[in-house]
Amino acid sequence: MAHGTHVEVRTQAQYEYDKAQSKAHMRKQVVNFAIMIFLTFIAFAAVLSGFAPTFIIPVVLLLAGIQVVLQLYAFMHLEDRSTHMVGVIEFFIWSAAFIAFTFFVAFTTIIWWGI
Amino acid sequence: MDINQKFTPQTWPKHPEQATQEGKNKLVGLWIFLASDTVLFASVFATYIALKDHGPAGMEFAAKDLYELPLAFIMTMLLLTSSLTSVYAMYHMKNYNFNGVRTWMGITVLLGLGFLGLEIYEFQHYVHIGFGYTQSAFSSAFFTLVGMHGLHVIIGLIWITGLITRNSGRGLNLYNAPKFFAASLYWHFIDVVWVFIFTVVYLMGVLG
Amino acid sequence: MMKGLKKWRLFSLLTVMTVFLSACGEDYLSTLRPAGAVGKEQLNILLLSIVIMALVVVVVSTIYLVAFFKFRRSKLGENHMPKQVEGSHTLEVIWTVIPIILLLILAVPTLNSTYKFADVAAMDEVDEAGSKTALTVNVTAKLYWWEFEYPDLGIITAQELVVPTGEKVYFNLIASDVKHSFWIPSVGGKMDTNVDGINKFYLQFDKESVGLNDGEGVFYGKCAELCGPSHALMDFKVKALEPAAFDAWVAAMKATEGQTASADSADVGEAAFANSCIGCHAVSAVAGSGVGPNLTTFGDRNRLAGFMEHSVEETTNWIIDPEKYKPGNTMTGKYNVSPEEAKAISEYLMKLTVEK
Amino acid sequence: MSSVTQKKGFGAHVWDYLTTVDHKKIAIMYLAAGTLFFAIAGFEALLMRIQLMFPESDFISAGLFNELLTMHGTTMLFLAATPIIFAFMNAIVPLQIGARDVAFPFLNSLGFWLFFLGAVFLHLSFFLGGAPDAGWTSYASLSLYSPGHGIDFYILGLQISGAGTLISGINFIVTIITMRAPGMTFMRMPLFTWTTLVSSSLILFAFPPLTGGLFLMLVDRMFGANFFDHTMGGNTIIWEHLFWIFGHPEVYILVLPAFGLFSEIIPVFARKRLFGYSSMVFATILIGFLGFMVWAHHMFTVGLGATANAIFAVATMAIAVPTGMKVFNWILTIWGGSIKVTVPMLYALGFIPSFVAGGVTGVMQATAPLDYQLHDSYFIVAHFHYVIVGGIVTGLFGSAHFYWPIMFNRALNPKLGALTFWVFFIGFHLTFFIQHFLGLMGMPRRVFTYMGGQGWDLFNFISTIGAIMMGIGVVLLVIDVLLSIKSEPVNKRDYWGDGRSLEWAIETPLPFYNFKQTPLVRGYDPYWIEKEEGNKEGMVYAEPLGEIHMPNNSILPLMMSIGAFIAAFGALYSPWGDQAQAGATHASPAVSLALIIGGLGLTIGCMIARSFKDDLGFHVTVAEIEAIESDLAHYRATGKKGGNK
Ligand code: HEA
Ligand code: HEA
Ligand code: HEC
Ligand code: CUA
Ligand SMILES: [Cu+2]
Repeated sequence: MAHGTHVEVRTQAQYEYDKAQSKAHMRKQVVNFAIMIFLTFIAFAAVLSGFAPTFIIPVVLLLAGIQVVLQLYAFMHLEDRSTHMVGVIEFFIWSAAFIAFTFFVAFTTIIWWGI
Repeated sequence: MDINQKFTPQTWPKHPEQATQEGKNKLVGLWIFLASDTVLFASVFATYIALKDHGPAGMEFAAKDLYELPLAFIMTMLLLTSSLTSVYAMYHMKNYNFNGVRTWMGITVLLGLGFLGLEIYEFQHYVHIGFGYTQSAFSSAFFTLVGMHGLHVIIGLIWITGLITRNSGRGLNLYNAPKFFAASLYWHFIDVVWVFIFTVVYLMGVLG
Repeated sequence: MMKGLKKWRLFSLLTVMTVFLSACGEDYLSTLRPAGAVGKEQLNILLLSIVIMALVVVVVSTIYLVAFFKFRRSKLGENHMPKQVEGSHTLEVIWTVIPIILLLILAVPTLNSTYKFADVAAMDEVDEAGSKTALTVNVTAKLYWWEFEYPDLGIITAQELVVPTGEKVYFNLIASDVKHSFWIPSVGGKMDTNVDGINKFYLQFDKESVGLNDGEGVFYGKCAELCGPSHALMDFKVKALEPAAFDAWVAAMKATEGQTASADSADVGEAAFANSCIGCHAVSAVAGSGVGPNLTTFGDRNRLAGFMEHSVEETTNWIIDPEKYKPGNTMTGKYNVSPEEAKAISEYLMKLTVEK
Repeated sequence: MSSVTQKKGFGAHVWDYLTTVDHKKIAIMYLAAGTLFFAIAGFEALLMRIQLMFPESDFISAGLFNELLTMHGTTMLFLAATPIIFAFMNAIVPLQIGARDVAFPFLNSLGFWLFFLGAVFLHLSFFLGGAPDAGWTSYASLSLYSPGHGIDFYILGLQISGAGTLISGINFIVTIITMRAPGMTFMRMPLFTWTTLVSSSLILFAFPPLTGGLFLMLVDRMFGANFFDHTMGGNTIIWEHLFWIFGHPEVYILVLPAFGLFSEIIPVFARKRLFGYSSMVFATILIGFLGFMVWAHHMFTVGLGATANAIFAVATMAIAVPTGMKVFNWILTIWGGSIKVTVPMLYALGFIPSFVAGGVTGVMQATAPLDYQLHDSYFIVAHFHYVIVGGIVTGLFGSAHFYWPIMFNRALNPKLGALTFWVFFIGFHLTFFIQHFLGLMGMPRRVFTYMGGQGWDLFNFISTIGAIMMGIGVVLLVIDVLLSIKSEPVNKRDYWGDGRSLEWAIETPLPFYNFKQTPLVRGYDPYWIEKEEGNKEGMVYAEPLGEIHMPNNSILPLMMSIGAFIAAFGALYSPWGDQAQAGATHASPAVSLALIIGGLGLTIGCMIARSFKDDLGFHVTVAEIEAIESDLAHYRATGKKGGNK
């Protein structure tokens, strides 16, 4: 366990700078949010559009994938490289995603096509 | 770490959630847990896909006729927005503004409650028209998958509400900052799962 | 020259192993003494893999023993300080590449046979007259017995599978209650009988079963998936007949159409059977699937209920209390007969035959 | 404060263990519980072997045999091997990375209690109407069919103890990622720490499918759902997939830490650096990764189709390559070393050929068309006992001798140890070698009896004799342990004289805070480096002597586990499921609900209490540390406690 925490006092200039940074960052988050909403709209619209399911399904899955990456990297701050052990965290998350993907493939192919 | 240590916006660290060893542990731990939870959801998702539209001979309900997109759309919007509001809360946490944290987390909870209310309404409606849990393999899989997500929402709501109540009297410190941050990560994760639910269950369900 | 020598060595190793292994087990039951094309191919893969594996074990053990005996501290002295090596890239490459090569050698027959054994396209082939060219048997596994239906011949039997030699026999496998697995070790590998859907595969019987195991004249079949208390007793038997004999058997089976037991019969056994048993046990081979095994050929059986001695006495005991012999079977307690009736029924059942 | 300075009554000791969050004490509890369940499961194996000693024997009945079989497999894997491995992880990993404790001491304790109460719950089935009887795999068609509550005990017991295992797994991952001492980079971590990390990651990804699968079966049996009921559109193959997606990684979860333990033992007694360290790390990760891609090799005969079988066959074979890398690295560590044959080394030496023999039969099974013959025969039983007993059990027995001085400040008797090894080892080969042939000769597994005259009689008899020898071996080991209680304390660092990693750098008995100052790691094999440079202190330190922050004890983990235990009874006797309809005993809706809500309420209530009461741990001041250290020194010198006031 750590000993008492070592707290640094930021200089006024540093503090102002950080504050401006984080404000700019928050603006970026709002843009990200707008993109997510937009992607959701497209996904719902695509389904209602009446195109062939074989075309729509890959599209909506792709849109979902993009949304997830946005959530992870923007909202959940994975893009912040100063996060403690962020590389290891990414490794675990993407391993999980990969394993999840194999389940999908296995269950959609071998369970109903095999037998 | 001293829980009563007082800060000013200037002495408040840039990354309050990771300023202590406990905070670092907590965040890495939560991420690792989320990786595990992803696989849990994947198992149930895969089962749902395999059992979609399967039931006893003469089953009346198929995904195509069952789901209603407008409701799913509203639910999606509520949850997505709540994701943004919890980002706001974290923004204020970094600026050592406890009132901001409290307000935005509060809004997040309200949006979450709205989502949950709609979900309960939806379930209740299905049961009412005869699509109950024990009806068919498909119904069991649907309720289990979506219900499991709903359970996560409930846990998230209790967690966030608890944090706000517990800390309302004492403001931000390095002991509770990682807790708020962890709760918000968890809340985002709920949204991530929902993205797949509305895509795989509702959108692909309506497509047949 | 070198190559020839190596080949010769491999060959003699294989021969020695074949002789050694085939001394193992009984010819009606052992995977090491196959009586059909599928089993033979599997035995060949077994031999190939054993050679590779033995090679691996021998090489590893040799290096290891040499290392162990050469570098004992008792020999080197208590204060000997070995050189602290980090590793060696050359060695690493060697022990990555050699296993990969060995595995590739094994992978070729693996892929080949996997696809070959799964090829059941011939099941649906028909001749000009529109009748099926291949023999298909529908196997239904039930707690703890086996039903064999010949859909294209219109006959059904239980517990003892009868097949012709020299051709591929195709199987549709399913279970009606819990999962079982259909296995005739000396003829070829197994396939599960699931409850969810039909599995298909084929076997080939290249040896008549007449001469096997001291006149019993059957191959042994086993249930290979845990299915409850009597899983161990869920045996069946296989008679492989030469094609002509098989055709004769089929004809005799077909001739039992309409055969039944009469409640008014003078034979006490038949009458009692008609009263208590006919609901579950048919005595005609031209019948549908039954709740209990079809008993048309009971007199021709080698075993009772798959594993018990086939005698009037044992049959009587079985009828009186099946639970004692096969715990959990589904016949227990579904009827009421006195010991005398049971004996009479047994005698009647022994007379049910198509083979003599 | 310190456990060394104060004499305590018995009750206080018990309370101390019930509430402890100290990784060293939790390790001891894991070891004790694991050994208990190992003895139970081994005893079940002996009963099975005695039943199979002669054909048509009626020593035990068919139903009981299936219960013993199921409980033997389940207990051995989940409740014996796993906890004993956790015992060593808990005892050694924090020391190896120079940490004071694990990342989440509270969760560590919670993990143990969940495991333990889940295990107790499962074993209560013997007294409450019958144990589970569908095999450790509990295939859905049979387990839905099985009457009574046996399977329900299996589901709920594993659900609870599985949650404990998952929690512990997360805890180890975080500990290893965030709690390493300065200088301990990833590529300087000892192999046991590495294998713990990889094996915990496998737990992380493999247990959720099991949890999911068990949950589906739970609602099927107890609440009327239809996942596996094919008449309602369900599919039993889903269970098989979920089970093996978990089940295959599970065997690597167990064997990787055993590999790690051997990678610690062999260099010490070869007095030589582990050969090919980086390739060992790489191989460990690769095995972990491939472990997730091969589950269907347990399902070759299910009828997945030729393509699925072919893919999974080849993927499975690939695992032989990284495993081979490890085997050759061990041998090359021995090569050119200076080998001292101690008891742990005996186990290591016995391990190598035994495990290779078991591994290569695994590759034979991976050959799909051949597996059609081997599957569900005694060949499989032979394969997995070779890898499990030859790989895991030897690893655990060897490590027990190896680490006993650190864990208990006592040493096990080397003579008795060698005798144990030989009796157990010979018994092991006698039992299982011959089973390969039984399988090839057509004997299916999971049979409670067999007819005479099928050519199996002699081999079964020999196999049973071997099992009895193994039993004698285990009893000898237990005697050894009991004798050690009365033996002289060790009282020193580096018991074996050639220790290389950090855990050997502290003098035993260990103070509860481990290193008094966090050590500075200057390379791979840090303690060896210090010894090479003639450092008598043991280590150099990364910080001056200062206050140490330690976590508080807590009874809440036990209470939370008891809550889950109570709720499980509510679900077990649920009146809503197919079970109740089939006539098994059940409670009224009110009672069932009360138990579920009350039990879960207790668990959640404890959680809320935990988060509302700030638990900041406590600080050990420099003066206290010095007092404890001098007490310990006094104890080591005179054998008396607390002399120094
Ligand atoms: C610790 C446990 C453990 C370990 C390590 C392994 C390791 C392996 N196992 Fe095993 N296995 C089990 C435990 C384990 N297994 C259990 C419990 C079951 C039965 C479950 C049940 O049904 O109840 C089972 C069943 C099982 C099956 C299913 C059989 C069936 O039911 O039909 C298969 C099939 O492929 C298999 C394969 C393998 C392979 C390829 C390895 C490989 O990892 C082995 C790799 C090692 C080596 C190969 C040796 C060293 C390598 C070299 C020296 C290099 C050179 C080698 C070659 C070129 C071959 N195992
Ligand atoms: C970690 C895993 C593990 C371990 C260590 C073992 C150890 C042993 N196993 Fe186990 N076994 C399995 C895992 C394991 N097994 C699994 C997963 C199955 C499959 C189950 C299934 O099919 O579902 C199985 C199945 C299995 C079978 C097949 C049953 C069948 O298919 O019908 C057999 C038969 O011989 C067997 C025998 C043994 C024996 C003799 C030991 C010996 O090594 C045991 C040695 C130990 C002892 C003998 C204990 C001695 C202790 C005492 C005598 C008590 C002393 C008391 C005190 C000290 C207080 N096991
Ligand atoms: C509920 C249906 C049922 C009834 C009624 C029933 N049986 Fe059976 N019988 C079975 C089943 C099922 C089996 C297979 C048992 C097993 O092997 O597990 C069987 C097996 C047998 C066998 C062994 C079959 C073989 O091929 O080896 C005989 C003989 C037999 N029954 C005779 C009788 C007689 C005689 C009666 C009446 C007195 C009777 N049965 C009544 C269901 C029934
Ligand atoms: Cu049927 Cu085992
Ligand atoms: Cu496996």
